[in-house]
Amino acid sequence: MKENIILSVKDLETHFFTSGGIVRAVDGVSFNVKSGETVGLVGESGAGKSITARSILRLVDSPGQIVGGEITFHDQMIFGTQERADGTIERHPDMLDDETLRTQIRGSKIAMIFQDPMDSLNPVFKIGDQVRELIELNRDVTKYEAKEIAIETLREVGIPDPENRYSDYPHEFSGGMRQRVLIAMAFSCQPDLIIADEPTTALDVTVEGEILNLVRDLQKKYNTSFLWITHDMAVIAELCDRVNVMYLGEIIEQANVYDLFDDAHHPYTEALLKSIPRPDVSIEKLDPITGVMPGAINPPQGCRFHTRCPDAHRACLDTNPPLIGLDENEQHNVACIKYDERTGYWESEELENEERNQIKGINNV
Amino acid sequence: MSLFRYTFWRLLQTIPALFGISIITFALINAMPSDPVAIMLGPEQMASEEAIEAARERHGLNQPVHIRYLNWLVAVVQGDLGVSFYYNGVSVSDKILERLPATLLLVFASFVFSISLSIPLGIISAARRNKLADHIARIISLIGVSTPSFWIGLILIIVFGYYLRWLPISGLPMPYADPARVSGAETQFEVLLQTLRHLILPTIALGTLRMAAVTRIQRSAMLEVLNSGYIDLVKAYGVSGRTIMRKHALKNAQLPVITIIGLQISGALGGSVLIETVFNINGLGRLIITAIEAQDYPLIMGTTLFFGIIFIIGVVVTDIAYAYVDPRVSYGGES
Amino acid sequence: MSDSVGMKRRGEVELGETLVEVNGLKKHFIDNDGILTNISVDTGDGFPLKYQPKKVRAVDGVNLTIEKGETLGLVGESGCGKSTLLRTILQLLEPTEGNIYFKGTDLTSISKDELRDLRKDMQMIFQDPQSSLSPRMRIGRIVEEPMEAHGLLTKDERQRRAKYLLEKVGLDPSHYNRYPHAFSGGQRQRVNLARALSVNPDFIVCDEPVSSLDVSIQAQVLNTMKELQEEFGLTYLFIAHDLSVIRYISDRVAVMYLGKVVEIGDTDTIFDNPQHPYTKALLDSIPVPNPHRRGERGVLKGDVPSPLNPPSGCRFRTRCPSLIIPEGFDFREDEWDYTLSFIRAVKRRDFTFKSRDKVVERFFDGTVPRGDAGSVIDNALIHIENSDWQEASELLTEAFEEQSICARAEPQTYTQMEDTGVKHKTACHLHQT
Amino acid sequence: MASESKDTIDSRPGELFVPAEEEYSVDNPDEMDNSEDVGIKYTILQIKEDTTARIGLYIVSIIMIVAIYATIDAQLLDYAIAERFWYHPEFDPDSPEANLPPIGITNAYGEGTVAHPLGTDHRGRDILARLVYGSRVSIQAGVFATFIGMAGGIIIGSVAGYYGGRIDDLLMRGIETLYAIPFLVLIIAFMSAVGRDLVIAMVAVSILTTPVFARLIRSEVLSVREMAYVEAARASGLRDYQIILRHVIPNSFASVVVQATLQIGSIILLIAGLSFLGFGAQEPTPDWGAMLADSRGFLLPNPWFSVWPGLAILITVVAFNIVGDGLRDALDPYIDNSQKEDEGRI
Repeated sequence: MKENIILSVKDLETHFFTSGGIVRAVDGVSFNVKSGETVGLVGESGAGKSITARSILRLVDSPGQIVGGEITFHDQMIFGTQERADGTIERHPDMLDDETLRTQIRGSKIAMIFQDPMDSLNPVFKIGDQVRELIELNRDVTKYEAKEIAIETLREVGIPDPENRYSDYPHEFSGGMRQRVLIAMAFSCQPDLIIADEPTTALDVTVEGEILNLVRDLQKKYNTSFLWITHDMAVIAELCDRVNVMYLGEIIEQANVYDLFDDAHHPYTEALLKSIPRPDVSIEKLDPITGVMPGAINPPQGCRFHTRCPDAHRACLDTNPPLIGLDENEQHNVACIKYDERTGYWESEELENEERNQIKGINNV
Repeated sequence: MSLFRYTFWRLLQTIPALFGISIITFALINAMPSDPVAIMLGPEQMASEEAIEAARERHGLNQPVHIRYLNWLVAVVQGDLGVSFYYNGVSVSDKILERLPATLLLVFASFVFSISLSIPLGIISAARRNKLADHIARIISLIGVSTPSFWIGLILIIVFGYYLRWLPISGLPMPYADPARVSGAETQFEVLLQTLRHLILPTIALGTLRMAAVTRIQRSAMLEVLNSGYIDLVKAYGVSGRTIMRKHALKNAQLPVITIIGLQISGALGGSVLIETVFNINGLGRLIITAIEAQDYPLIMGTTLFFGIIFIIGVVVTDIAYAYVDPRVSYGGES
Repeated sequence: MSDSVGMKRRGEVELGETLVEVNGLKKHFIDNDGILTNISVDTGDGFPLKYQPKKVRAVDGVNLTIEKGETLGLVGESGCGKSTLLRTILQLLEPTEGNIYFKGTDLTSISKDELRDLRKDMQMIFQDPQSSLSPRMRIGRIVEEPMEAHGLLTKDERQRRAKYLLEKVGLDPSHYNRYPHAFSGGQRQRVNLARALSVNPDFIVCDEPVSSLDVSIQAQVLNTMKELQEEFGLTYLFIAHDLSVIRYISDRVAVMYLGKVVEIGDTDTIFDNPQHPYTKALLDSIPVPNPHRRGERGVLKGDVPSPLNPPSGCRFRTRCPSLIIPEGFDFREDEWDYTLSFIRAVKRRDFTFKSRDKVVERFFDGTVPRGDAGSVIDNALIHIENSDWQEASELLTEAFEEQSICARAEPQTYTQMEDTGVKHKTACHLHQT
Repeated sequence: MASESKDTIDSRPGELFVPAEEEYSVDNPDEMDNSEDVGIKYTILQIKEDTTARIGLYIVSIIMIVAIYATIDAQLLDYAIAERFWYHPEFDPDSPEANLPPIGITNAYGEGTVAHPLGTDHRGRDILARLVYGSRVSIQAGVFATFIGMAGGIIIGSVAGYYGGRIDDLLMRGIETLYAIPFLVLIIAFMSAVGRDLVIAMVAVSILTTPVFARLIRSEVLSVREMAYVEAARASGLRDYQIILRHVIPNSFASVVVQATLQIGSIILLIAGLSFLGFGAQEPTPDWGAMLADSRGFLLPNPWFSVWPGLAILITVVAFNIVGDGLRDALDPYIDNSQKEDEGRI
């Protein structure tokens, strides 16, 4: 894989200013995507996966706002800040203004596949016209050429009889077919990066199988890099090259897919892998992670997973561990003080169960 | 099913409704305590027994109720709405056709006024949510929904009629009326001008309530559409804000508006009764009031039926418009 | 101990005996989106307007038994009739045909009151934690509702039992007075469990109870359900579209396709050595959380046919990769497989026709089969050449697919006895020969 | 009898295990922690925060107090207070000494003086007093008709919505035909059949408000009926009427309350229209609509005469509409308010 990184995200922070308090949905997330690579972003609901994805295209509307960090795509800065003299932060001068972001990045360089096929297509417009409009907008082709490309791409994603189906309406398509249209929209704009926000979650398991195969073939064919967001470890195993595991707004482990499954280091990743039922092997007893993911308004003190972590020690309460590299070329990073002698983790004693809850007073049961 | 078949079925469906209207009105009329003949003949002629009997006979009032209803029904099917008691001798259909255009013009003008104002107002207030334009639009629509239409009429008369003397405040000459009988107009064109000048104040009075109601619905429909998935998608693909508003959001946001307009027609007809009284326009509204006061059975039946027909045509038109805009309805065929 | 409840009149079922028996169950819905759409102008003789309502055959002849104490998993793509079957068994929907024996009593032939009384022993848990608890009722009252409905225990006893059950399912009894919106998805599913347990039922029907939960919460609820099953001797009929959940929770699994049960048997046999082509294809197409087995997955192409007019004979024949070769054609080795994939590609217009040889090259490895099979394929190719795909597809389907035994006759259920003593039934012609 | 504390498989089926008294205490209802109560208290709390709704609430309560005072004085004390302090509404001005109330004098069409801050009408009666007493008619009609309409609507709507099928079609067809005839015309026809009087007008309006509520409740019940908790109730053996009472009505009540507040507003407008046409309150009962009708003759000499009653109607209806909107957001923020708009009947 060529070494050039096309998307880099550093310390991204997106918060929601709600009446109940500031929800720190994404709280310091850093990762990158290389050309032609599929990077996975996995975590349970409430971990902040989708918000991270939407922040990349600055699709976060109020009460949400990107408050910190830096997002660069090739050499263009999608989001960046700099400090004023008096310490307050302001927009970085070469951060793209809305108009340039809209015309140069959205759709033409970075495309997005959404989760809910039922709600992502405009019910009152023909399918073909919706695909053609995006092609016309993001590639300088004539209206006629755009229609040709639209029909070809619809065929390529496996929609039978695209010439006629071109003028059908979304309600005449099944869930699986609509998802194919969304995929056709993404690929037909020939972007460098496609962000897929749980595209197969709402689909039947057989249709999901077909869609995953389709995406893998098209990805190989066009060498488009992918940022794949999902909560399903099986999809990660199926498609991704490198994986970021998210928990409560932070990335707690980064690794290539084989290391993640065979040699997971962070207790949360291990527990997650142990708690999923598998179709290929009979499991006697699942070993679930106790408790519930806490709210993001006042996250637990120190390491955010300590309230549910089987190997939590007292030292875990002191620091919120950064991602540290387990090997030199930083292929496998983990945010857990177990792997960092300086933190005195091994000296401090086990954390009792009740103690964890009192500390944060979380009433999860 | 093609558009034609859908319209045919929709009209077919309205027959029971028309039937229902006539039964309800007929029942109400016959519950009236006072005797129409007494009003018709007036006190002096009441003396002779035969005069009463003859009048009853002539108008077939002595048969039992259901027979009278059937006769009326048979006559209506052949297009004869019977003869009015109060305007003795004049056939009901002529009377109605004489008064109908004024009401139709008024109701139509009030819809044009209300829609042409409310749709842009609703869209702007949705687009600039919680900004100044939104608050102003919401205040206007709140007041509009809460003001009695006839009171607006009175206020308009005071301001534009008496003080500023810009606009005429009573009567509504028809555009096809002959110039001689229309004050201040020689040529037919000037008659048309007079019609328009007379139309302004009543249209505003009748249209305000509808304009306010449609603005509120247009705004909430637009807000709902703006945070749906497909708007998110086109935004992510770099479609400009203006195109999103003008093309993607607008068409979907019209659906609830079309339904409400259909339902408001009967409200508008009801309102025209009040506005015609305030601006003393000789429309169907005032005709029905005089008919009811005079217990003029055939005239009441005729006018109520016409009200029903106007309403049903309105609802069918809005249904077709809805089916035209929303492909999912596709004229009742398999979707 | 209260004695307000009389002894149960029906014979008691011991562990392992049949608790529920379903035979010949059918449920058809009249597709009535308005009378007008079902009226069609009949140009034939007689009365011009014909009224033939379209019938959706959601459940079309299902036979199965559920033993006391076991968990029967029910799996299939959406639209295969799983939840209709479930609701018909519980008599929440009127069955069109067939009967259901619960503890020996035929539910379809007893009075409304008797059925209501039997509901004490049959409870249900739902998929959506959001809409399965009434938002304006405290969870204590929700758990007590079934007891109240059947007039069991006094008010105080009900409250104490409700609290006991809340703790049993892993909730804090002091939350008795809270409203559902104060709980997370997982906690709400536990309230659902407590409600089902309140009348100490024998049989609980679960409609995808964990599908909308997060992975870690899902595991917690599944474990709780397993513990409660052992403790209270419960029998579950468990529906899910996630096959890994089915594998974990079920003792036996039934696979449904378009209103019929195509295969039923012991969980490990079904998963490790499925007999029916649909089950094989289903299991083969699911992603597996193991990167090393990446890419091994097969694909089950095509959409589920509409239940309005299901295919004749075996319903899976339109998508079945191992359709039986129709008589009268002699195909050499994999010529039939080539023809089958060609038929399906034509039906789906899956390729652009550039030239005859290119198509032959791609589908038939260069040479069209000999004999009349070959001639049928040639005509089809001619139709496709002048882009008359519809004609080509009909020709191929009539010539090949419709002749196969799979299309002409309904498959019988073929029973094997497994070493575990569990009957393994498959409804497929492959097993008849 | 199950020996240990568990319902073991062998415990006789049908026996429900109840834990001993000390293990689980029974909370007495009063000290329940209803901090997150979803009932009335919670909604009032919500409205308090929404400033516009709070203003609406204050105006509505002021008008309600005025209306109650007017009702007591007019119907119970037969204007005793009015006579001592204000004037007698039935008083005929032609009598020479138009004994104007001690608080001041003015001419027949007088401008506002302390005595008559808002001036007098063509019969020398004080406009402010008639506005106060006129509120009785509007509020009584609005509230009375809304509650009857709501009651009728709940019955018809929930039966049609819950059972569906033929009953549903029948009821809805009937309501559709009622909608075809303009509301006002129907009432006028009804009034002329039965007689022109305020009470009859109120009865007519409330009968004809029933379809508005029936349609709303039917659509609410249809959506609640699809909810899983209704199916759960059926599965746990509740009878239909129990389900309707316990689950269907409480959960569909939120938007009914909102519609009721908005409906009071539109009924006040309707009654004003009726009186304006002479079908509502008859002379000399003070009524806003009737006052507007009288004012028509004097638009030039005394325009203010027609301004005040109109303003009174406007403020009252605006207040009710604001409270209605506030209730809508407070009761169920998820109510999709695009269909809950009333149809602006007049």
